[in-house]
Amino acid sequence: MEREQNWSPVQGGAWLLRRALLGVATLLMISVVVFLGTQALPGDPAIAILGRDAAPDRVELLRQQLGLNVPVIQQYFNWLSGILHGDFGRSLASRRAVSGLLATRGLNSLLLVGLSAAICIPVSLALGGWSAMRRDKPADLSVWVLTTVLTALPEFIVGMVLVILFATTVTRLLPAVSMIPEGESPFYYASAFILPALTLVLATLPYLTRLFRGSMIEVLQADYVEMARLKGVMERRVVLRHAVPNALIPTVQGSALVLTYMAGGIVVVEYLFRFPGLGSALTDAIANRDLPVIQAIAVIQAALYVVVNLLADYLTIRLTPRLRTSHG
Amino acid sequence: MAVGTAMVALVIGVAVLGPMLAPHTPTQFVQRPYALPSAKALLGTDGLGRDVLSRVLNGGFSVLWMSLAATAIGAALGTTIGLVAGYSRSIIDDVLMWLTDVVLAFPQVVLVLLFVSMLGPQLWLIVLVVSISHAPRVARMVRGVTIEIVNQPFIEAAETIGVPTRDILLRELLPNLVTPLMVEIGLRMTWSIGIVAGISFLGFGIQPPASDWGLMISENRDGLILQPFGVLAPLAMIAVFTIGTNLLAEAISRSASNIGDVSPNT
Amino acid sequence: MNDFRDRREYMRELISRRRLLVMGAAAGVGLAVQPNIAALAQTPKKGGRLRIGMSQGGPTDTLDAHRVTNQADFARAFNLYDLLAWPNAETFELEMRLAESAEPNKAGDEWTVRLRKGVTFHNGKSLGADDLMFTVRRMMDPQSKLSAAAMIAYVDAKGMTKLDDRTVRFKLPKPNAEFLSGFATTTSSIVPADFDPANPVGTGPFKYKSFTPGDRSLFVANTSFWGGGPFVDELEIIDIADETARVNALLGGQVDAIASIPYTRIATVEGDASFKLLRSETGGWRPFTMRTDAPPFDNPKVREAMRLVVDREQMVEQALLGEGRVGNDLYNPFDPDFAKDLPQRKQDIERAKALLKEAGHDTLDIELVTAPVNAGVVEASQVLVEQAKAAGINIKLRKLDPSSFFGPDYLKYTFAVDNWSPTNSYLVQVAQADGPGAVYNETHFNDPEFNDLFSKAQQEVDAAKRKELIQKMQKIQYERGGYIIWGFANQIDAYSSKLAGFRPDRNGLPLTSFEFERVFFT
Amino acid sequence: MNVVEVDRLNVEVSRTRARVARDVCFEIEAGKILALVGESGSGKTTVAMALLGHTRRGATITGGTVRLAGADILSLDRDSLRAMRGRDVSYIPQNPGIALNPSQRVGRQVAEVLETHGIGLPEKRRERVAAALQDVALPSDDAFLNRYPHELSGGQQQRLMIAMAFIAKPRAIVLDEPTTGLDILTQAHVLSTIRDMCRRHKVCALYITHDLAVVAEIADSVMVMLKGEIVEVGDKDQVLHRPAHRYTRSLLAAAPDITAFKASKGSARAEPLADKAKLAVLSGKNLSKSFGRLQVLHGLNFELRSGEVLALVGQSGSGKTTLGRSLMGLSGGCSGEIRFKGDLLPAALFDRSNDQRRTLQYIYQNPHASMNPRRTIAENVSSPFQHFFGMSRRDAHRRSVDLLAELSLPKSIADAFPREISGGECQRASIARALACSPDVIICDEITSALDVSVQASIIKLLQDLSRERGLALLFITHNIALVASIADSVAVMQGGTIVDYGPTARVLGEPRHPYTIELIEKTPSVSLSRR
Repeated sequence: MEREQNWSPVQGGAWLLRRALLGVATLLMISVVVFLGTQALPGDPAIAILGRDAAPDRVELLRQQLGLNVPVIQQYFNWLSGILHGDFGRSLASRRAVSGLLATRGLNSLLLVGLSAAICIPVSLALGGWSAMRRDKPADLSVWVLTTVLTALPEFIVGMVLVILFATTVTRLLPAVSMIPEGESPFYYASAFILPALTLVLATLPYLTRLFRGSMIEVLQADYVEMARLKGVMERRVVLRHAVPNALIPTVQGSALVLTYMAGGIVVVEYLFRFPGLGSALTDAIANRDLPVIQAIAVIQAALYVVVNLLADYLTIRLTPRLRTSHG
Repeated sequence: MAVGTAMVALVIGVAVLGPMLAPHTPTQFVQRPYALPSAKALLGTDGLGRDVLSRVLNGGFSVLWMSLAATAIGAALGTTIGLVAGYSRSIIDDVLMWLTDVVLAFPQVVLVLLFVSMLGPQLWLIVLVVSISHAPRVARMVRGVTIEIVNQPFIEAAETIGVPTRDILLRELLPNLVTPLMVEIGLRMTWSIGIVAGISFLGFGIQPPASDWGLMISENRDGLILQPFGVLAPLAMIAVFTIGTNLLAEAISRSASNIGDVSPNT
Repeated sequence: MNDFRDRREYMRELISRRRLLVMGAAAGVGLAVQPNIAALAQTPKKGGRLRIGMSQGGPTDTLDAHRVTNQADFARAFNLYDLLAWPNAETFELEMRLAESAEPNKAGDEWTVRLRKGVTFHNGKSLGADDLMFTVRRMMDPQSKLSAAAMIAYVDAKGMTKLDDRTVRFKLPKPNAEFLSGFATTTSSIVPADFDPANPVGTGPFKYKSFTPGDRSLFVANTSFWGGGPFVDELEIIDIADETARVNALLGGQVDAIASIPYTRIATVEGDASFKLLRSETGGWRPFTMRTDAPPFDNPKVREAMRLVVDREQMVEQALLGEGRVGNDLYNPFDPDFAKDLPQRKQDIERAKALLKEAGHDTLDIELVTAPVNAGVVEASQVLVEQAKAAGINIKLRKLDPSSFFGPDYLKYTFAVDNWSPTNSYLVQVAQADGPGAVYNETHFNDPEFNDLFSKAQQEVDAAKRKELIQKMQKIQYERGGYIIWGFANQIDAYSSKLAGFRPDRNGLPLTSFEFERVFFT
Repeated sequence: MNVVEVDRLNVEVSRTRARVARDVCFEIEAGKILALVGESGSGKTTVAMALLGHTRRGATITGGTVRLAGADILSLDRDSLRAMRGRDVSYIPQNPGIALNPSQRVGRQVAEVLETHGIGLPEKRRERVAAALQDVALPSDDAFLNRYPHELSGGQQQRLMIAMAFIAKPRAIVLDEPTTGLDILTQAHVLSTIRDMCRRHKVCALYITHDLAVVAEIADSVMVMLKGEIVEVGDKDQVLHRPAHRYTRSLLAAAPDITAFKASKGSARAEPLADKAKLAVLSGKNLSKSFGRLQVLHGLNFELRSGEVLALVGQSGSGKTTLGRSLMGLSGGCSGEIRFKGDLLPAALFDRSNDQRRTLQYIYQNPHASMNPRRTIAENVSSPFQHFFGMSRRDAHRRSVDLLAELSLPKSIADAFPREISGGECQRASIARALACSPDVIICDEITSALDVSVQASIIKLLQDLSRERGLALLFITHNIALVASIADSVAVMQGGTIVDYGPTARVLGEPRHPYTIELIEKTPSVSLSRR
């Protein structure tokens, strides 16, 4: 995992608004990049749908239906306005509406990432905090060893090992393949989430654990923590009331990073478990050269990045009185 | 520090000298596929009956040069962007950071996958895309540290005597970035290895019959239970290298904080 | 990402299909065999949901009987619908299913098909001549450009006459000895006259309940199935294109049977009493293709040198993990007319070197285009690279993913791989692969003597004489053809030991050609 | 009666076993304030912390006893020690800005002391907090209690710490340089609050400081510490006016004193200003500057002649540093006329020629930060030689080594990195770097405020010599009016972006006219004044 981004505290509310506008600008830029990038690909979508030997008149008709006969800029705006109305076009492979195709998969992925984050963040905080408070002691060292080893293992290895341990060779407690029928509530298939989520958690845990450990160590050395101790405050309270709230602040940005990392991590993890989500949809779409699906997923992931970061900024401001109430 | 250096040196040694030490060529068929370790093949054979040991000894160079190249290019690019953005204190900073945001919005794996699927599994392309995906991350770190340093009076002192901008960037700022940059490069390096190996794993990287650690893991994963060394041996090399670079990066940042240098908050 | 497809099916979407083949007149083959459920070793038990982990499959999945393209599609179509005939799993000879009989006239240009009596569709309607005629028209509709049309291109949709409720007479533009072979394909299921793919009604052993492309389908038992069975109550076919995931799903008990287990996992499953392997020897072949009209392979000596470079035993051993049989550069080993007497070609590096020298090459640098179009193909390519080194031939691999491989450059590669499912007739195979006008003539083989023999064989009614001609053709292929057919791969599937009813199958399709009506829980 | 009794206290750094406190003994009576004086690194904070039974990470108490109201603190178990802290002995830190939890409201932080020790009924605590705040003259309304630390000024933060320290009515208080970093006026206020609170609540206090003038202001008795040892203890008057130890005497000699100008009154130092005929090296006319809508400089005028030292005195926020930076052309410069030897200087730095840049040099408050940490001292000093005089790297290096030697820096310093040398040495090196430019004017921005008293004195001496020997004009920016007396020829007092008082030092300090100047002088603590 990577390090915390540098956080430059600027005035709270106005700054947040500026970030939100920037986020929109970023999204627009991303949509341009995605659109032009996929435009640059060789091949004609109409021919891709109808096949190489399709009658020219039918190709022409489809080109008209797909809006391919207007200038590229016009196409871009049509596409963009489609997205804004929730219409991502039609899949070249399955000829279904992309939005419908990705709706349940998006929900599955969202649940997967949400579940992973819901496990990863508290566990990281507990491990990191525990480790920080026992700095340089055996407990700290063992956490260090664990996180270092986990960092060194690519997530596909972690996933493979989990499958062997829990789904096939050693025990058969959990499903090795995440089979969630489309249209059925993923909540009935909770077991299908466990191994993919665990893989994502193990992939991101080291980063967040270390981040929070570092943050806690820094805070535990802060003057106000020493001051609290010198006031006679109980150690438990020193940690929970004085250290943790301040140590959490960089962790918010770190968690955002973890979330956006998971958004990429699902590509490998979903592939590994055949989990019906956006990640496996992306690998499928790439194999099928299914442009509208690729475009849609790229835009959705970018949007997620923007939203998560915005949320993190908002939370950071909420958690940092200096940013929240700066008026002097 | 010593342990980290030793681990990294070991893996680089294997990658560079390995081909000379290998008992077989990496593509020679030694035994039946997935034979367990024996005198003929010390680590057993892979899914095609080739000697795992020889393939491991031969398979490091590609991972290493690709990761190194990607990291180096990414770090150079990112450092340039970060320095200019951090030092400019103007709209250039905003624009550059915004552009990095656009790149950051694509998860690294997705970015590489998109490009490779469009343009085919060219090694230079993978190196380039990985480095491009590193650049904004390095740039943000460099920018942050640069802003911290720029606010220190010694930069202003140089400005007041009229040192040209280029010299301020290269001679005043850059030396102070060395430590955090080393740490960052260490981290980026482990990322590069992960991505390069991952891309090979997904089948877009080094192509068979070449030996490559990532590819080996992918090729032999079906035989993991039959003949675990086909996966474990290359995995161990990657893991040792990753842990080694991590340890080195950590040692560097620790020594930096000991001497009161500007140190990134790892 | 090993989403390889049956190459022919894939090609149907990509390449213009003209007529497939027109056969000379021939007598009707013995076609009287019927599927025999009673031959089962065990008394079947009823009930349960059969869950199948299918290979291939993806967002392009369809239930349209005539648009199916991948194995998951085939599995669904074979169980919703039925065919006029299909090759017997063991004998590999055509066996009647919905057809009761198919008789040609003397000239072989008029065929009378009589449908089985008492077969009903899922909606209760009985199968009749109108349905057959509708099916043929639908398959051949020029508007929908179906791949199925090519397989029965020898049929004239306007030349059908309804003789009675169960009988249709086909007037063919040209004589054809193997009328039914075009109907014994994955894309020629018989549908009712009012067929609507959105509500897929057929005569198959299972009835439609639900379906999500790229994910799964759920069918229920058709209690009025004509052929005996099915025994299970429900059939769930789940797409798990990734082979590792598929095996894991079986091992983890998430599915009861899977199609195509990778060779590398065979040992894992074999060692476990909870699972069984279904090992079918097939005529499926995964050749290297050399373009006979482009250097360096335009010189037959170079082609022969290449064939001599291959150590076939080693290739079967290393690339297929021994799961196959050595090939002799000829296809259709199960054909009664197969040239068994030709000596088995063996590796002979010295001779290969000498041939290369004669052809003016001291060394040879060539590129082999490979793709994971089926299990063992990329592996075999790697083995070839290694084996060729000994003869001073330096092969560089260019690995593509299957969809790129079957892209616009397909059939243009100088040196490449391919994947062929077996056909049950040598001449049909020639017409597709290296005969005159063959659509997939990847080797660009165009030998006047061979072509001449081919047209003679097509017209030859006498089986013995035809055999002679065919063996001559095979000798030509053996001596100067463009294929390196180094082996035939086994089709290996795996299933839970709780299941019974599967049997080895020569058709090259997984899971006994998806014959799930025979399968039951023990 | 002694509330605090410390006997043969020894503290070591755990890793190196170096002693940071050696056999320290002292006692404090109820209601009395004992000042502990020493320079940085003398171990005074370590001793103070021991009163709370606390050591910083990496240090251990290896011997001695600390008694507080009879209880042996060092032998207490963790819980009793914790129960005692904040209730019987409390602590006021040097920098309240970082000692207050940034994410907790200030009211809660004060109330926490009561909650922790279970003092008073929960519903009465709010009242008690309010009373405590009133005690230190802070507002006690809800709005104030609900503020976060960053919303308070430095003085308010420190008074809040005082309120927090006194709220549990402790027997003893430890104050660690509580007024460092505060303005003189704020310092005066805080000092009087502390003095008043100690007397009123009969609390004994250990007051740690490096500033003898503050000692004179607040303490009853004084204890001087050097390298971990107490070198002198005694009654305030005795120690300040009849010091027994050499070190105490040197400290006293080095301490700047606002009354010192009287000694130099009528000397040559006051003369140049009268010499109107002499052309000003640097002059400013109607200088104004705004940051956005906020105007920080309001039409300032001044003149600086060669060899003159002009002191710019003011509290933080008075605009003195802004003026200095504007003269350098930094942050875009300012409006109005800046003339150098009669020629107009462009306002912004990048519009100035190399020669114009050379003649004006700036020295920063924090010597370490103004040196590139990645280059040796000689490299840092040599860059002007290379840049302005086109010297080769080798020549520049030789000249820097010479220059450093001229400023009486040891030879070894040339090849050392900034972090390896002391603040005083580093500040000398920055002076050397400025001198390397052969400037006519040097602007010194609070250049001694980060240094110990004795080092400060030596730097001041050096500047005086340079000014006299080289005819350098100095603009000496400081918040410490006491320092002005010993160095400046003339003084400009700044308040709110304007110069409110400007004239020869003797006149401004001796006969202050502006009420602000008068207040400033009155509130500045002084060792010699305490004699009266």
